Amino acid sequence: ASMTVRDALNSAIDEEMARDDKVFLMGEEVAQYDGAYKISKGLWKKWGSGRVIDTPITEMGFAGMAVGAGLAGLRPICEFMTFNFSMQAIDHVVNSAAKALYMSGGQLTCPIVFRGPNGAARAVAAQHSQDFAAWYGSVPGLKVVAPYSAEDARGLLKAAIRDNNPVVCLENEMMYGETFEVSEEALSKDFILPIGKAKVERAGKDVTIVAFSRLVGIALNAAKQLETEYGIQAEVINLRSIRPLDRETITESVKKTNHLVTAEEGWPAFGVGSEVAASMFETGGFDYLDAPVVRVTGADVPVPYAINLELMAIPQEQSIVNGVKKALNVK
Amino acid sequence: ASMTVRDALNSAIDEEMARDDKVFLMGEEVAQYDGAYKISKGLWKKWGSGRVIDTPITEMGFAGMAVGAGLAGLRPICEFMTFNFSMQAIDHVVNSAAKALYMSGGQLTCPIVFRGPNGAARAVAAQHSQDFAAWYGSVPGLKVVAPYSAEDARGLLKAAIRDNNPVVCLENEMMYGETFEVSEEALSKDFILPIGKAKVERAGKDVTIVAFSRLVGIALNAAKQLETEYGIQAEVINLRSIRPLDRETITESVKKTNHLVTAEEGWPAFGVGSEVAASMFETGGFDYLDAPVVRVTGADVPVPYAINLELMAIPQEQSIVNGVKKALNVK
Amino acid sequence: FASKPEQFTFSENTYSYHKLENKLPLSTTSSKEELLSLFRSMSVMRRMEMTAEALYKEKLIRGFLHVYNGQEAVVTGFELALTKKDSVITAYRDHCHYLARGGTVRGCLSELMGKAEGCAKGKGGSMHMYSRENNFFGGNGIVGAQVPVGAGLAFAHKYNKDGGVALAYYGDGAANQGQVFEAFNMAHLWELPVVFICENNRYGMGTASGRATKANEFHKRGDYMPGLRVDGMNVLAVREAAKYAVAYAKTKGPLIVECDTYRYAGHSVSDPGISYRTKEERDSVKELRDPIEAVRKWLVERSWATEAELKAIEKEIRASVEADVEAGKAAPFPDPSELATDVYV
Amino acid sequence: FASKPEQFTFSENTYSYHKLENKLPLSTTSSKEELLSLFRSMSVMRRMEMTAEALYKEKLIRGFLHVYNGQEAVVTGFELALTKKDSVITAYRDHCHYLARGGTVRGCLSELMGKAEGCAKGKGGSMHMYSRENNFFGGNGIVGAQVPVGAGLAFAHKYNKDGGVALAYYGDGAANQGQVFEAFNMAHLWELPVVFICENNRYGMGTASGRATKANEFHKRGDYMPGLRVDGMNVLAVREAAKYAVAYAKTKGPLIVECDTYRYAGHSVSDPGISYRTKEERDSVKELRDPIEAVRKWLVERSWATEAELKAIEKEIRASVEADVEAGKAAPFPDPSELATDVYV
Ligand SMILES: Cc1ncc(C[n+]2csc(CCOP(=O)(O)OP(=O)(O)O)c2C)c(N)n1
Ligand SMILES: Cc1ncc(C[n+]2csc(CCOP(=O)(O)OP(=O)(O)O)c2C)c(N)n1
Ligand SMILES: [Mg+2]
Ligand SMILES: [Mg+2]
Repeated sequence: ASMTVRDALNSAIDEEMARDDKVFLMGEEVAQYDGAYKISKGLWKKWGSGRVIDTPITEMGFAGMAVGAGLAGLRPICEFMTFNFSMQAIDHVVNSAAKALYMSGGQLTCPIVFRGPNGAARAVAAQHSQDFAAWYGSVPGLKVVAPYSAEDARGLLKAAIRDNNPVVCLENEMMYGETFEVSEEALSKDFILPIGKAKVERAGKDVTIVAFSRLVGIALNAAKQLETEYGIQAEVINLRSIRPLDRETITESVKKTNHLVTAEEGWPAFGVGSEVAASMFETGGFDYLDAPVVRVTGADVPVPYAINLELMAIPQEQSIVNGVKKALNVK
Repeated sequence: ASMTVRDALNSAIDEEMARDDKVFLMGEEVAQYDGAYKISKGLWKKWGSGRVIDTPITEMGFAGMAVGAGLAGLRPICEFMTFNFSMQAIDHVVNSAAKALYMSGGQLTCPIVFRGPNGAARAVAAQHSQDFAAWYGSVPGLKVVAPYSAEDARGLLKAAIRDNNPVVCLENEMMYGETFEVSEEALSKDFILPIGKAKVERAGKDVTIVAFSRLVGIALNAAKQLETEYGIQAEVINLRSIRPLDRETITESVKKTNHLVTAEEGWPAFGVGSEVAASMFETGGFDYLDAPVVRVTGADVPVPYAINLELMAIPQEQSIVNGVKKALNVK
Repeated sequence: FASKPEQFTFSENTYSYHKLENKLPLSTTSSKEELLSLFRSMSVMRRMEMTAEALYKEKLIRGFLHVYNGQEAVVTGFELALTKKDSVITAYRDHCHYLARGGTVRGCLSELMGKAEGCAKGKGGSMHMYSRENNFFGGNGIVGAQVPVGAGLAFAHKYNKDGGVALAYYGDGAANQGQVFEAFNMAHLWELPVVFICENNRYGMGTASGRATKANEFHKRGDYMPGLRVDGMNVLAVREAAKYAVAYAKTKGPLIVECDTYRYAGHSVSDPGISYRTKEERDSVKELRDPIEAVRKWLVERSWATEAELKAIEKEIRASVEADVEAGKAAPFPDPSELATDVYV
Repeated sequence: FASKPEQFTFSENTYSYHKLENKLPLSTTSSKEELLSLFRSMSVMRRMEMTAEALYKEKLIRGFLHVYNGQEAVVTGFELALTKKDSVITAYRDHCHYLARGGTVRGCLSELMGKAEGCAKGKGGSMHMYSRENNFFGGNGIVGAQVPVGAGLAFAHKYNKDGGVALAYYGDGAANQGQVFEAFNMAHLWELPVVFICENNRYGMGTASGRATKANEFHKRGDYMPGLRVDGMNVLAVREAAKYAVAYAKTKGPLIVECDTYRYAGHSVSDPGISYRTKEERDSVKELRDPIEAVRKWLVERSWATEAELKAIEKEIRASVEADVEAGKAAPFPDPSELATDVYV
């Protein structure tokens, strides 16, 4: 069967709501409006105002309330219309949710999912285009997932909802309308993907490309181009999980390919690529690297609006191709 | 002369207020209480309520107001009692201040300083012990400095106040009472340090230790121990600036020592050490590394209260010594 | 040679007050010249926004586009109480605030098309328009964030003792953001010269204001801080409220002015704007309360202009906006080097 | 065999109301047993906090230490209106909230000394005490953050239809945080069973409440949401207010209870607590309004207890607290393996 990422997310929420009546969804416009990006389409009609709840525009307040509900034993799904607005609520994600179990010596659990689109959509300029993977990924007590495909979206979101820890689910608005083939297995009501495991999306022997979210697709296209135009066999790893980070899968791949390129839409400094690259020094990957790791990232600027600048600010297929060529020293 | 870091910061603010009447200080308890950590001691008495302003406990609100004042041409110094509380206001630091110049096509400037103690103090547990260097360091449009010594504190804070960009100044509460020798030059009213330049605090040929803030002192002690006990000559680099990051100074040192150890109090993932390590792949440092980069960081846990756990959670002199031994493969 | 100003009378519920002693009279004066000028300004706004919607359909504008149709009397009326030394800030629905502050149609449309000549060099787009020289500070995309920033602009006026006032516009949806209350509290505590203007257009996206709060008398939201509600579709009433509020803010401190208005279009171009309200509701506001039609009626009633003359003005505006569109279309995108400029001063 | 309850009469300004119809009588009843029990509970709190201060001087407690001396009647009175199925959350000044919820002196003091047997295994310290089994959710160190979280606890009570209520305690300083208003708004909109309790002890650190807001009638801060102010030094009055508020919250929805109280000590051990207020002010509250002395007086006046009997109780408490201290001192620190546990479930 085939399915859009939007439907994958929608069905994941719907099924988990059916499975456990402690699961509920709250956020701005999630109910009567069917979600700003229609992820929750039909859910309010189906589950009613008790479990699909429109909030006022008060990120800090409703995120704090969702955390309180989670501490009390419910299983909230807290939608941020985009993760950009989660900056207003980040104190609750980190201080009220992620640290609670530890500070309480194991007493308080908070099985909550914070989800919504992350990173650059298109043409929405600097304030609406930030990628929060590295920030949330740095926080012990949080898990952070970033689905790419419809299968990812179902498996990771369902896993996140069932997880007893706070989980941040970083989606991508540009992917909501994308259609993917999904396996029978992935359509099962109990399909979950393990949080913390990356997926090798494409096998290859010459270079490892590590990406997450939308850039996985771009990396796959780049890999095709590299194969056709340069005969380069790129292995593409879909991280799926930012925290925990699956260093094993990356390292195994690097041991085979001896070359590593990371790709992300976020800013270059202190980003996901930084951590992936740095981890090579700790996993033994370093010994196998025949050339420096190459990081392909968003430009080190706030995201501009104009289309020509925007295309330069966000990695394109060609940026990844160029990154690989650089890693492999191909002119 | 000798001076505490506290007096260095206090005199820097005082002198800049004297130099430019657009400079003012606002924050919780900065005026009548002389500052929660007494950084602003005497300034309210001297400059009055018009320029040293106690705010209600409303981080988001007063940070937003400070940004507005900065956009209008004033030069606010916005104190966060600690940077932990800046999480409530981080949207203004990033979205209202850092991105304004870019989004406005160069029209809006915001010459503001956000300052206060960052990272772990002692025994204040998880919510009061977070290190924000990497988060703020990732944001284009922001500059981020982290003074270690009294000279750093004077030079960097004065530079920050004079800078026409938003600058985050990450201090350390444990250092406020520390006394340092300061040069005549550093006592001059016009002493400023260039933002973006690291300082080699100690020369050495065997290994480069990169640290910032309080850990510079710990690294210097570790270097002494390494010299006495193992005959290892460690070069210690005080980053001073997290953004821009002085890759040149680090790389030059690595070219000489062929070994790199990073030290920070923050969490390991997506931290300052990640970026420093990853940068080696881009500066040519990689080619000179005889061994993997070693990252010494805070433990990957929310900071615990109990003294024995806390000592394990935050890098100590011995952690750095061990890191260097690992890098040099010394048993 | 100017015509004699005449009297205009308002309906009884034009104003409501919260903790304010002085009341406004239910009438004011205006002249032919003034009304023609108001007619013209608001018609330019309307035409520009409709043109932007058309350009969006042509895919020449991308991303978000939030238009101001129906709300023109608010910024137009308020601007009459200001000088360019005063400061203004608003949210993402900012095209007409930019215009009112002295911006140009070309600067706006070119920005929307991402062109280098746009008012933010093409870097900001719809949500981020500015005119620093006229003290227009944008253009903030984070709902509510502009309110404390606006209070900070007022702080600067007070600090500089320059006699200026700051206006901070926000929506009925934004009114529930905690930082709005924080700004109220500090502004009131420090007696800052700021007018908080709630453009109550009844909806925050698809949420009717009453579904986001039970306290939807927004002019009372400052509690201890005074407030005034005005019919935001009546540009002369808004002008009076604005003068009153600006004078109050300059001498006594902050207050809220709630403008009772309406957004004709959906929240943004991607919202048809009908699932959460009835077409009848919208059409009846258009028919009975349209701010531009009100001015047209006044002009015609007093024989200060004929329908034909007004149509001619509209035609002229249309041509002028079209010319701006063509110029904007022809204008270049930003130079690639612009990617890395304006990150730091 | 219980003694007969008797009448206690309160002064006229014991309560003030905001948007509440039903008023509380200016008297209530209590019994010898109840008063002795209240005397005991509050004296344990006082003794425990004084002991903690002493342990701090001995350097056995580190970091921040915010004690509750003077405010004991608030949590003690409120707990009388609750069952352990109800939920409670507060800020960092939380030792006595923990006690009132059924926590132990030993659990508290051992936590303060960072011992494994502490109520948070030594991982939380002074600001982060919890008793999940009694629905005490801490212990939040971020001023104001506990208020929406507390509203979320109430959300869960409503969602589960379990008839429970949530109490969210916060200070006069915290009252200005925007998220407090956001929580008020949503709780009111959704009619959640929550009591927002403002412990107005006059200061947020060194800032007198009037320097942080002009609206320092905190029970009116919900504006459209009702509120009640009570003499927070009178434990019986607090009990009555608590019963009233809990019943109201369970049936009608949220309200604020402002407790007029006082903090005797500095903000934390590092604050001498005298630069921003006079010694006279503090001493006069101690002398005239102390919550424990009030109960002592009632007991002695009615001859329900002699001074000597009460002193004996205090002595016994002292001995018991001392025993807890000794046990806590002797107890082990957390096992080093605890560093990495409790990060994930
Ligand atoms: C903090 C934040 N949350 C959510 C959004 C998404 N959003 C953009 S506009 C809007 C509605 C705002 O409504 P209102 O304040 O009434 O202004 P109006 O659109 O009616 O002018 C929302 C929810 C945002 N931009 N920022
Ligand atoms: C968000 C945040 N800002 C600042 C602080 C520092 N701080 C801790 S307690 C406090 C004063 C709070 O006063 P109040 O709410 O009246 O409570 P009280 O201490 O009187 O019980 C401040 C400013 C903090 N912990 N969190
Ligand atoms: Mg609106
Ligand atoms: Mg207080």
